[in-house]
Amino acid sequence: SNFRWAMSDLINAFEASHPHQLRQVNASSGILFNQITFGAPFDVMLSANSRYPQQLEQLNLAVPESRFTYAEGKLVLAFSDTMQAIPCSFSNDNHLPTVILSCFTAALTNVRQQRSKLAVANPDIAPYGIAAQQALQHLGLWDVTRQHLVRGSNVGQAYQFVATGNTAAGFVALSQMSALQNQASDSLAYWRVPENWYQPIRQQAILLQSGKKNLAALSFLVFLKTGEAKDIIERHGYTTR
Amino acid sequence: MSLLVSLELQRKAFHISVQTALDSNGVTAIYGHSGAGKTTFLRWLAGLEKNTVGNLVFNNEVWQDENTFLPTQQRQIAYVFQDARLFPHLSVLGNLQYAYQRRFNDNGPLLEHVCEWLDMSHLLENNVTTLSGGEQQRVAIARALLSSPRLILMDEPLESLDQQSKEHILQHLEKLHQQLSAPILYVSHNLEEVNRLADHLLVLQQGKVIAQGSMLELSSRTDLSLSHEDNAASIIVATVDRHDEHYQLSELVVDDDLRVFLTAIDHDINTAVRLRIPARDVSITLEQPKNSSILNILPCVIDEIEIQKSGATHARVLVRLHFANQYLLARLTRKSVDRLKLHSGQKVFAQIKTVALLNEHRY
Amino acid sequence: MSLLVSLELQRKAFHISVQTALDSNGVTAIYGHSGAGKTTFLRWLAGLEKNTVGNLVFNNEVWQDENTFLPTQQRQIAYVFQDARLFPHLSVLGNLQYAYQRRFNDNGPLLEHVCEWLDMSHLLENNVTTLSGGEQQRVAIARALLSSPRLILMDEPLESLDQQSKEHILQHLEKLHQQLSAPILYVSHNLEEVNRLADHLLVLQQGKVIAQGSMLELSSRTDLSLSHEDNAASIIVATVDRHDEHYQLSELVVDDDLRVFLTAIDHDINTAVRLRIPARDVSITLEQPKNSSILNILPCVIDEIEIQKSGATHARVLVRLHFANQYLLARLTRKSVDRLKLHSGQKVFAQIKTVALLNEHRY
Amino acid sequence: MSPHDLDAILLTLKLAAVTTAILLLLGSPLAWWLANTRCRIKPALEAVVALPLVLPPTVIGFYLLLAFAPSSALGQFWLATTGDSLAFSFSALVIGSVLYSLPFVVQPLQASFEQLPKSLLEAAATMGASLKDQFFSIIMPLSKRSFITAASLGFAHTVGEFGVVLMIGGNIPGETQVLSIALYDKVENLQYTEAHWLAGGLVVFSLLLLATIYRFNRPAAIGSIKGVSH
Amino acid sequence: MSPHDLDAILLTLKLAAVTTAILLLLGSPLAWWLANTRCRIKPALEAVVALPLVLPPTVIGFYLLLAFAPSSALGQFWLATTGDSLAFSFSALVIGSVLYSLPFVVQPLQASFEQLPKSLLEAAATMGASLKDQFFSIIMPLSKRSFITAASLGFAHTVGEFGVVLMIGGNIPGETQVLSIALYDKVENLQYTEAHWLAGGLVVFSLLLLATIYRFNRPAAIGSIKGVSH
Ligand SMILES: Nc1ncnc2c1ncn2[C@@H]1O[C@H](COP(=O)(O)OP(=O)(O)OP(=O)(O)O)[C@@H](O)[C@H]1O
Ligand SMILES: Nc1ncnc2c1ncn2[C@@H]1O[C@H](COP(=O)(O)OP(=O)(O)OP(=O)(O)O)[C@@H](O)[C@H]1O
Ligand code: MOO
Ligand SMILES: [Mg+2]
Ligand SMILES: [Mg+2]
Repeated sequence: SNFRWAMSDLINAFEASHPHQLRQVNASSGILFNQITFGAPFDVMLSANSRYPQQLEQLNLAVPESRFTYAEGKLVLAFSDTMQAIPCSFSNDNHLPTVILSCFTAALTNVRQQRSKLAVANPDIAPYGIAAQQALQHLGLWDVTRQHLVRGSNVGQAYQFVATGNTAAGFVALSQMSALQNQASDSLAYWRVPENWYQPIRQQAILLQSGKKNLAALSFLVFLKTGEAKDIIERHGYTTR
Repeated sequence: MSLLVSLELQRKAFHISVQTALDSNGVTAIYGHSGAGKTTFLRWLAGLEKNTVGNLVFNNEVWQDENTFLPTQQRQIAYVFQDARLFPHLSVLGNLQYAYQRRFNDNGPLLEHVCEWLDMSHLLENNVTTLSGGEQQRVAIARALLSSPRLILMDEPLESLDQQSKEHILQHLEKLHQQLSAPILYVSHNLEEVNRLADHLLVLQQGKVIAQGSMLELSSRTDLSLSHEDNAASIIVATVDRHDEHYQLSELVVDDDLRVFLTAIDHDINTAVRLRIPARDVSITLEQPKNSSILNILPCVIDEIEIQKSGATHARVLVRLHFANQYLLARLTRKSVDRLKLHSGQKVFAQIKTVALLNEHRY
Repeated sequence: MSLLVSLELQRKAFHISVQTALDSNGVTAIYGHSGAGKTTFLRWLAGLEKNTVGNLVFNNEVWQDENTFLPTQQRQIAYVFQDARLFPHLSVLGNLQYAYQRRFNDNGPLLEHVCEWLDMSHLLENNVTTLSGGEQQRVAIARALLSSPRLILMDEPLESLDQQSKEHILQHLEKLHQQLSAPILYVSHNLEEVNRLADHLLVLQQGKVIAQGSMLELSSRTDLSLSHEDNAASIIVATVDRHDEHYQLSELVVDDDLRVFLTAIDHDINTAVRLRIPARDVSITLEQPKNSSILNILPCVIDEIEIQKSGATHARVLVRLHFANQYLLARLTRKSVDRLKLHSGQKVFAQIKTVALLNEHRY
Repeated sequence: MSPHDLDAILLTLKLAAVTTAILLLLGSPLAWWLANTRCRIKPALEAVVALPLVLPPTVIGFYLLLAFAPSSALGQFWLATTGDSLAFSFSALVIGSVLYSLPFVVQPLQASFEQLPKSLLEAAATMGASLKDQFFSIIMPLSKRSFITAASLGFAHTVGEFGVVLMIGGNIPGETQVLSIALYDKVENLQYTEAHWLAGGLVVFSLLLLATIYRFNRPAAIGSIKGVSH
Repeated sequence: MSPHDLDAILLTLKLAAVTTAILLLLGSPLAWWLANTRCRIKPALEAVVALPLVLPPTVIGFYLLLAFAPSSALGQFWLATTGDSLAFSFSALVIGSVLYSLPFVVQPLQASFEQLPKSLLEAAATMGASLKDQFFSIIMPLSKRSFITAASLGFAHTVGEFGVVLMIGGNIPGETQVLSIALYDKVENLQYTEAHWLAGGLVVFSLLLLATIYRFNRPAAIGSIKGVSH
């Protein structure tokens, strides 16, 4: 469900150039997966990871070979207004990895000292949660932050916790930050997490069995791979490869 | 009607066992002390008591036996409960209409008539929850009568009414009863009411029938506790002979030659009526009294003198008098019995205060 | 007690307006036809009627005025409701204990005693929902008495009881009443009960007080509807003179020289008692009867002859007799009045059947 | 408010109305039977009725998902009878909501029925009222307050339903996207302003509706009887 | 079953018990007042009480999240008093559950109180029973069935709560990870077997518990009075 904003723009662009109408159904990837296994009338699934599409393939619910990575998600650490002081600042382009590392460490320590919490998506189920865990492990802070973690059922919830000020900081998706900027509401301060701290979040799309003969579904998947689509996706804070 | 009854019912320590056949079309009173089982018996007749062993056959229609149990709503009866049980969500009129709309046939009285004679026309729009006790009771009676039942069960329906309303309702009940021709089973512990209204009597004591028969017969028996009640009375049959317009009296003949007077009744000449003569209103003189305000003085023969045993009533004696074929009960002090040296077979005069005579409905 | 009452209360078409002062320590009967406002009045006294304008002062304690409204639970009263209102989740014993545990003082009777004289010891374990009508009523009375109240309000408490239980309870109520020394306001439309029990009387008609005063005084007035009731009676005061063990009779003296007999009472010699003499039990002779079973024959003077107007009772006439300082009412047929040529001032003999005399509690 | 939101609102109202109607039809006789039976299996049945209360909606939703799947018996039966697949259809939502809200209708009704004076039913029976007649002429009006409670609990619980619908609905706009899901979606979408408006509108509407219901729903006055007696 | 699952079960039971206790304490007087008042604001207040019924739990959860934030009045007050932040604490869950389940306790009680024969309370008052005394000696035992209904609806609704807890809980094992969330996680995580076991256990446990409650809860017999009268 981190892809919803990009998806809206993609559908608009798609419908402008194609004679098809699409319906977008948002939910966390896990829910969507479950629903598909129990016969949901969906044609295409855009998951936030590669695990669910793979399983769908194995279960013979999806068209083999139709699976591909449409975007790679980026993790950020967002701060709420209640974060009392962000101890340092940097820009991803011009600072040394060690500086970045110490900034993150200082910020997360600060969260602990404020007796506040750190929001993440549930690492057990949500791709961004797994990434957050990997980042924390990379920092060597996983064990100490564990009892300060608040786990949203998906990355959307993690974002809510931060945005409402209930946690001082949280690991969320870059796409959410750009969505918020589009809405021109108060934006949160955030740092991008260096990409080598976590496994790439490969978001994969797959054609489902029921979409096999749906021309709209097929052409949308084709559309997703076009440059036009990739531009849109990248604008929303993903990379495409 | 014929009602064949065989009932065994156990409720904790209380047991009812009744085997009887009631075969009158009139009013059968069920009399008994508090806790004798009157209500329970009536409820069973209505089909409201579960877990009973018994047979109940009404006019050849089986209401209950080993295999059958006709539910209450199919018995086509009416029941005036000891508590009024008005429907609180309906107005007085609503309560009446409830019964009227579901009436079992069209022989019954009209809604307006019932309202009129139960004096409740001014209450029709009222909320039943604001009615006085007596008003509630009247509405309950009206409601029961409006369903034109085949059998009417009434459980102390007149208790919370004043004498005047009671009188009024009893009169109409008698009339209505003839019109509906539905037999009435009437529970009461008011002996006067019972005497007045009932043709037949069933006396219950601790769940057993201890006496049963026609009112006439039972009321002159001195061996029943009935005759020892404060309100004990004898009942005699007389024929209307003459109406005295001027004094508003009627003159009746008992056994061809004896005459009694009572407050004008509107029965035709030559109809037979029942007269109720409370034992305590009868006094005895040895000579024919003269210049007495008592109009009714009957020559009688003393039949039986029953010295009562119980302490409190030891001062009094019940004397059964006998004239022609009928019996009179008189309650006298023992002192008078001794003073007048009363004994069986003696010829005496019974003085009965005219005003103490009550007229009775058809016999 | 003194109870100062001023009440205005409007319920739809019904209006109560009562201004009165009740200042007796005895039993005050509230008498009136169905719908007269008796229950409403009693409820207001108990603090159960809201939206009323009035003042109520009990023994100098303000229960209600413009600024005050003492809630029911602080008035320390007992109320026997027209319906029993037993608590269905408690056994009979539970209901009694409910009141007993909350009693207002320790002057009241013990639980065992009350159970005994209300004949309910065998019912204590029972579920109140299975009690018979009369049993429920007895439990309700017991419950009210057990709270040792300062004022007892009773709304037709004896209606569903048979004569015998009624008698029994009345006797104990009289005794208890003396012990508790709580005044009783007693609603009833049974004139006999009222006569028997009450020292004072308040007659309500359509929400207004139409008569009020001592029982003695009111009962001999022929201008009140009271004396035209079927059960009308006069009340006379007499002094116990002698007890006749043998015949179980007591001999009393009225106004120094007249003697009356009645069933043995256990009052001491020389105590004054009240005697109730139902008008319909009094007959008149011009000569002193001889050899009559009637023991009580009093020489009197005719005071007033009241020809009644209403149709149904046109046959009867109410005659007020006068002997020394006291009055007797007699109901005779108009025919007898004419036949005997009765007129005011005439000397006659009043015959009263001994057994019709009722003894009264302390006067 | 977008047309999607309007769709969601209408769909929700329709779902709640249909569900409530079905619940009242099924629930009243069930509650009546439960209130009166002395049958042995009564406690067991009561427990089964109460089950949806205790189970997290997601659990119920998950098992419903299993049951509705085209491969399941029910799913196949439905497909054979109606020609449509049950899963992710409006009918599926109705079935789910009925199951989920059943105790909210049955329990208040049963409690009310058990408090109902049986004596009045006896009286009605003596006047010839059949059981059905008694139900409509006595029980219903005397339990009016509880019927309204039951209906509004059932309705409201369906409107507010989230977990079950999340699982079995599929969030398909105009078909299974109900208000609660749409709102959740807005929040997840970070459209807080829209969410506030939608939620605020819902609050105001509900308050007005409820206040009106309660305003006109004075209870039947069993309690305030002066003297039921004589 | 993992130790986490056990934690979740215990936490859920604790939450439900605490919530039910608070609800009964708050809800009984409120219901009594609502059943008896003739105050003008009654319908409005009834509507407010009923509001949690109509609002999707996620909406309630979202607004609670706003209210609990350290920047909000409530959040600051809590932080100042307890030194801890309110959000994601057990207390927050209790507050949320109490609000969310309030109508489930208040409505059945109110319905029952309104059906209660006032005449019995009048009788109790004449025997000197104060209002409080009347409540415990008459109202409570006569409304036993409805208290049990209210308590079990409240308890169960809390056990089954999902949306609100999802929003305000933060899924902290041992503190805010309740059963419904744990189950949801399992399903999302495709741990179906574990989910089946947990859900199955929950079903069996609930059935047994409920059946036992209902077994021992025969209603007070107001209704079956033979003749309340005379
Ligand atoms: N279910 C029951 N369990 C225990 N005792 C019962 C039950 N039903 C009735 N009784 C008892 O049976 C007896 C008869 O009750 P019933 O109501 O028939 O008396 P009744 O003759 O109508 O008296 P009343 O004139 O006082 O109304 C009473 O003592 C009552 O307590
Ligand atoms: N709230 C009310 N609304 C309308 N009428 C009322 C209300 N309360 C009482 N009444 C009327 O007031 C009158 C007096 O009622 P109340 O109960 O005081 O009579 P009562 O003297 O006790 O009669 P009974 O002997 O029949 O019990 C009745 O006609 C009754 O219908
Ligand atoms: O697939 Mo999501 O967007 O983290 O739940
Ligand atoms: Mg009875
Ligand atoms: Mg009254």
